[in-house]
Amino acid sequence: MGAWLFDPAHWSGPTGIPVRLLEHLGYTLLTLLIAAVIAIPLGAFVGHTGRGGFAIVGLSNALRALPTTAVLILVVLWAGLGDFPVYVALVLLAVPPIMAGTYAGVRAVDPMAVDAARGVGMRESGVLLNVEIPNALPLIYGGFRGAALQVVATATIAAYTGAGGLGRFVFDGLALQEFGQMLAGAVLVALLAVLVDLGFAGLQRLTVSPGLRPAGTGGKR
Amino acid sequence: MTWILENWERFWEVTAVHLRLSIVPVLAGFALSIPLGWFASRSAKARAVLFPLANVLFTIPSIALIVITPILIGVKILDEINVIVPLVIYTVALMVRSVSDALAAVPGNVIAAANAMGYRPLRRFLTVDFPLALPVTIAGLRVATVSNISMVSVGALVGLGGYGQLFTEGYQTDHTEKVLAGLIGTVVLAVLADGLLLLIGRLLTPWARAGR
Amino acid sequence: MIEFRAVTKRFEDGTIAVDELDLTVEAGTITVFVGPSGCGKTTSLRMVNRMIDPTSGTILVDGRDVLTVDPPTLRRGIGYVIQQAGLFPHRTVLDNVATVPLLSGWDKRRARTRAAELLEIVGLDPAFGKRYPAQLSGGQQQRVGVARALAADPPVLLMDEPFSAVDPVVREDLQNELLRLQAELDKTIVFVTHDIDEALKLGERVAVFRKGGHLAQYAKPQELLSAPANDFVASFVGRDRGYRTLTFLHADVPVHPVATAKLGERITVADWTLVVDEQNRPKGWLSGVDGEVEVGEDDLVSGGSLYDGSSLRGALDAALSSPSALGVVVDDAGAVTGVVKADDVIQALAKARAAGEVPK
Amino acid sequence: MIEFRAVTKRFEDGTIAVDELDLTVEAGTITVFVGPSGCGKTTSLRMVNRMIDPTSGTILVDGRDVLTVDPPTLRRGIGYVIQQAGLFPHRTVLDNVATVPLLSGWDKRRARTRAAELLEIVGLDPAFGKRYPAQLSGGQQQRVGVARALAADPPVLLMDEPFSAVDPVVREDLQNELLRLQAELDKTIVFVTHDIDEALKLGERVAVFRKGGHLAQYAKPQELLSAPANDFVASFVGRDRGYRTLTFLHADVPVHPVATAKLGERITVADWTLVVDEQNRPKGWLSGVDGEVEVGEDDLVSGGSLYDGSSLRGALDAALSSPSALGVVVDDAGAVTGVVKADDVIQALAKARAAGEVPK
Amino acid sequence: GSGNNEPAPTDTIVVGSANFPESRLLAEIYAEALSAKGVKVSKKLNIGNRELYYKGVQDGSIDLIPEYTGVLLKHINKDATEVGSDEVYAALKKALPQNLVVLDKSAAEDKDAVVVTKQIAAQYSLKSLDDLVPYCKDLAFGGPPEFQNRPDGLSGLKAKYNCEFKEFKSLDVGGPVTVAGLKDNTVQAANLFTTDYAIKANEFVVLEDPKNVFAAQNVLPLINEKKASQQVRDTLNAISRKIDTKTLLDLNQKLAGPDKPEPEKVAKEWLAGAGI
Ligand SMILES: Nc1ncnc2c1ncn2[C@@H]1O[C@H](COP(=O)(O)OP(=O)(O)OP(=O)(O)O)[C@@H](O)[C@H]1O
Ligand SMILES: Nc1ncnc2c1ncn2[C@@H]1O[C@H](COP(=O)(O)OP(=O)(O)OP(=O)(O)O)[C@@H](O)[C@H]1O
Ligand SMILES: [Mg+2]
Ligand SMILES: [Mg+2]
Repeated sequence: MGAWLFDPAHWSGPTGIPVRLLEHLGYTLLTLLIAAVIAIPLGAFVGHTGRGGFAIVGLSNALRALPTTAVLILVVLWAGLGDFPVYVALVLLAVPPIMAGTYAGVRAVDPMAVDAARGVGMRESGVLLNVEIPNALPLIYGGFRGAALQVVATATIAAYTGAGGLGRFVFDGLALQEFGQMLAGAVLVALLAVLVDLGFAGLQRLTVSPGLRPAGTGGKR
Repeated sequence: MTWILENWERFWEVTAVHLRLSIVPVLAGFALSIPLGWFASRSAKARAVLFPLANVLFTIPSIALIVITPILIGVKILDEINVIVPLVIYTVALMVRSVSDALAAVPGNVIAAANAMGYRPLRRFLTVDFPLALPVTIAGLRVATVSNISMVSVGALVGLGGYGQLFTEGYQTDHTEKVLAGLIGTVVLAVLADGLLLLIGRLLTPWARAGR
Repeated sequence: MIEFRAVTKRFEDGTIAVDELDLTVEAGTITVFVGPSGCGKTTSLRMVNRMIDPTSGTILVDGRDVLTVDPPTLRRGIGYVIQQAGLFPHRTVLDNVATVPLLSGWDKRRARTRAAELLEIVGLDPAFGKRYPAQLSGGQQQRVGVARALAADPPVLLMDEPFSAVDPVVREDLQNELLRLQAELDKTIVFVTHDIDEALKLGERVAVFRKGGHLAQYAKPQELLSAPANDFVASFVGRDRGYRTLTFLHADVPVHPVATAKLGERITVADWTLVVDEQNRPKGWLSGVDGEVEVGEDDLVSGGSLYDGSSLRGALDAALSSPSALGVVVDDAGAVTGVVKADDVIQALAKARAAGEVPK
Repeated sequence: MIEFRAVTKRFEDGTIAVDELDLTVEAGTITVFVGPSGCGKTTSLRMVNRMIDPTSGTILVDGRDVLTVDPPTLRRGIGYVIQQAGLFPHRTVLDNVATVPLLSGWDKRRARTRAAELLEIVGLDPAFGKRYPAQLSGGQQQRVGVARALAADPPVLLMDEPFSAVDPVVREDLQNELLRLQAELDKTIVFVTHDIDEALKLGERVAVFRKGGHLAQYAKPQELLSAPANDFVASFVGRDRGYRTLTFLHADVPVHPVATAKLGERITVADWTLVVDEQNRPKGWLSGVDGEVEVGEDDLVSGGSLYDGSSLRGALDAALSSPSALGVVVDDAGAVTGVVKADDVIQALAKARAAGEVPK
Repeated sequence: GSGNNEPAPTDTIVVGSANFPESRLLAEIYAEALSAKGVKVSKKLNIGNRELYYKGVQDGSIDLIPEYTGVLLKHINKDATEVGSDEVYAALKKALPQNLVVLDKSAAEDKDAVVVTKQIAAQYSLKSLDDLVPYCKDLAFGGPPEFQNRPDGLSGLKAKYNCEFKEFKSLDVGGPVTVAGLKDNTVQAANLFTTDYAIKANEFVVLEDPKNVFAAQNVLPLINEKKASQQVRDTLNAISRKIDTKTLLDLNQKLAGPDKPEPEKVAKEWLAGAGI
């Protein structure tokens, strides 16, 4: 594996590691963006109104059951090759954890703070946007980072439809009996997952109010 | 749907395999994650090691894991173990955190009360901490089970995937109905398992719904 | 002014939380709602800013039916303080306080300046502005909660058990602070508590609720004590209501001279002598002894509570707690000015009664 | 009997929670630990059942050094009740109470029978046994907590702010219940609170702690009130300590006869007349009028608190709260037996002082 | 049919197949015929690709699997250069490890081929790979990942025809992804198998291979030597005698038919029809 991974030939060109890494990252980020746009409003709305929580948990569990490869194949059969089937499959994968995290986060916001928000004259949208979501951010990030891990790991299937990404190394390695390449692919995926997670951890630090950090890190008490 | 009805026996057969391949790893993974989760709930150092490790394990592509497992543990390439081991790993990776969080959330005053009454550690864990951690643990188990049911399909790669078989076959013959049948089977199985766990959870935790 | 006119609230599950409430809260006063748990205090309060809408009846704030105002707008004009402050954990103290001005469209700088002023007004160092709520003690959080409610300078303030989560010492501080603020800012305040002592201390008028949302009595504190409307109120205001009545009486009690001595002096004492320090502050009593003695620390009997001229209650307690039965009277500097006797207090009470100063 | 001998607890972070504590809790009494937040009350308590081990010093329970006993075994012999009861949410009330007997190896049936008995002892309907803790009110949960602690019939009971989460009315009930239980079962109880009133009411002896784990005073309640060891104790026991001292004095006060009249009677009153019902129970006062009148409900001035012969405090309050300045004395049936005057109470206090009944 | 985990009893033959319909069908035919002869048979079908199932044959997880002479030879010996049907067969027999044998080869061939759509064929007037040579550099090619490095893949095309494509897209092994790729013009030429019914269904054009880049691919059974009793040999050889390329095409067409019959059923019908 080491030999394959550190062979300079594999680090250049349109099929080299940097390109594959970027492709993989691209799939991941766009998927997460789309999933967030779908899942956060849905989870937040249900969390805010308190209605349909049971359905949201059930739905997200049912969605988790969808085998990503099968979805991918099905969409390929219907819509042909290209990135579209990959995104459909990955977005379906990413939605449940983000939605569940958002829902749980909004539900877990201190009811006193929500009550106070209404009490000072915020409208429902204001309550949601200015109080509930900012306070739910740690849990939203929790769901989001979980989703990111899964998407990074699963974006390998893009290779299945001839697309790029690190999955290429895994699939090609398998097909060519080059375990070195396959393992290198797997390691790169894990590495990318760690990096992406670190990235989101940094983003979380930047965007979550210091007031919400667990006691001890938020400053003197 | 008609495919399922017309090929009931075949469908039933793959369902059975799918069930076996998902139940075994869930049970084994759950059993493993209890001591690990307990450990993580007690020690920040353990958490600092276990959680990132779980994350990394979780990202290893299942195909890679299925192919490597026989090399690592020395079994035949077509053995079910090669599907089960990766799924156990994924289950543990998912569940360690749930169990740890669940145990950490047991109210401190209840634990103090138990200690004060003279519980010894093991008994306390079995009769106080663990039962109280059940609601959160089961929520995690539901996710892990459902994910497992979904992931079993990758076993099709070595001819073992339960519904995964239907996917490959349906796919190869451009037979959408077969793929759909597998998909429906997976989702129905997952929803049933999810519901069953929900039910078991409710039966095991009657107190959770007591009161207001 | 806040008027409840035949206000009833029946929840969906059939609970009648408030039943035909008629009550007028005078402008510029603190009115306290007390009563046992579940008697409808919170519900009544929350109907004022439409956090809950009444099933029937009308609530007027400064003559305007609240149901005619859109709730967010209404609420921005009414300060609301709740238990444990309900601060926004994700915002700094300053931004918490600036919430309402910002909602009302003030620009950021002006809102923050105002917020900083308010922190001072509620007795918090403006340096706290940069902290997050979790970095404050319970009592400090409460102050921030009050500051936030005051931010838009609303004429009306609703406070729902705002001090119940802090310990007794801090609680007393906060109560005093509130009284000071009210004197300064002249708000109309409705204050909910289930602590009768707090009610008696803060309320210009106190509404005692009983289970089922009925108003048992609405009166001045001294009237509640001296003339409870019924057994429920009598038992709710508790034992000691005679003694507590004295809190509201400020009649003059004759101050008698007292023999004093300094530590180390040699004196002959026949009766109780009050030993004082160089600043004439009381140190303790020396009881009658035979012959001449030197006044030493060890001979002192520690004194009772001191009377600073406030209410008859303090005077009586000073007398009752003193080993000599003479209550020590001190001035603002803590120097002895004389002593009071229990008998005199009792006579002052009788006189006040005769003069109609004690409500019947 | 529980003995603290030079017990010090220093936590890992350097905090000294308890400092050289020497204190003996007599067997069969209630001893109360009071003090401000963080003064080491809980730490002291928890060292008794080894939830915390002391840094130095010795704790003896009935003469045996607790450090020589294996903690679980020790704990099964010591009841422990904490704030908000700490009940097991996943077990029924009955099984909560049966916990310690089961741990000690009793068979299930016997443990449950015992648990059902205990529910009755703490004043709970055994029908509650099947419920879960969440289905009980706060006060009921506290009772279950006490029952659970009593289950193994331990000679020693540790209670850490057990009643602080319930409302004042229920709290008083629970306090009375505890006094009744103690009288019946004769346990050695250590009770922690930061409410001085609770301490004075429950404690045979009260230990006042101050910050840093120092024992400021350890004395009987009346002694704390009348002779606080220092300013800290004096300010901690608070205002009203003269008045409160009266709680502990049961000296005789002369009962004077009083003119009474029944409703509907025609009488001529010159002075205050007490109006009573058929059973001779007080209805209210009629003040001096000119000429003959018929006694009607409307003319009555409602009376003050009643004196049932308990302590001087009740007598004084009855007199102070009465519109006639005469405190109505009633017997067990509630019938009027006469009146008391404030002056008499004050004289009784002076007499008690002279006789040394008031600690100095 | 699908695997179960108990080790098969020694007298049972475990029939495997790769995960494409033709292989499965052939496996069903083998299994059906053997069990009709009273041989105990269990099936472990749809095992991924050769890389996986060949390991299975080696480690005894499966005993019998339908194979193709050319690819199997290349799998065992990467450097094999034989292309003719008989030479390949002979080389294969020699190359096999001790414990494995191949029985008689059938006349049926399912070869790799380069396929283009009718439109492309018309546009560039393509009939054979020779015609393609001038346009290679403008076209994208789709095939399984392993096609890139195989001598009977891109490297062969380059060596023998000097054809280098503009781009190679990794698709599946002659499956629907490749078909879809051709149809939506993601790739202009692709690697399919000659008996694939999709070729007929989509009117793709199979380009001739005059320079024999693609080796002969005769269908034949690969079997564990220990399980190859005379009875088994006779039965399987009888089948091989009856199968030719036309048979494969027909059977594949049937499998892809509108009612999508199970291979098991098709196998039974064929066996009945063939009188075995
Ligand atoms: N949303 C609701 N639905 C049904 N009943 C309610 C609701 N809110 C309050 N109640 C009931 O209305 C009654 C009055 O409640 P409220 O909160 O006004 O009491 P409170 O006097 O503030 O009590 P506390 O001192 O405990 O705060 C109670 O019986 C309560 O259970
Ligand atoms: N585990 C610990 N580690 C470090 N310091 C501690 C620990 N437990 C308690 N302390 C400190 O020891 C001191 C005494 O704590 P303790 O809990 O005994 O106080 P308390 O009198 O019970 O207060 P409260 O009335 O708030 O319950 C406090 O300063 C507290 O912060
Ligand atoms: Mg309330
Ligand atoms: Mg404590």
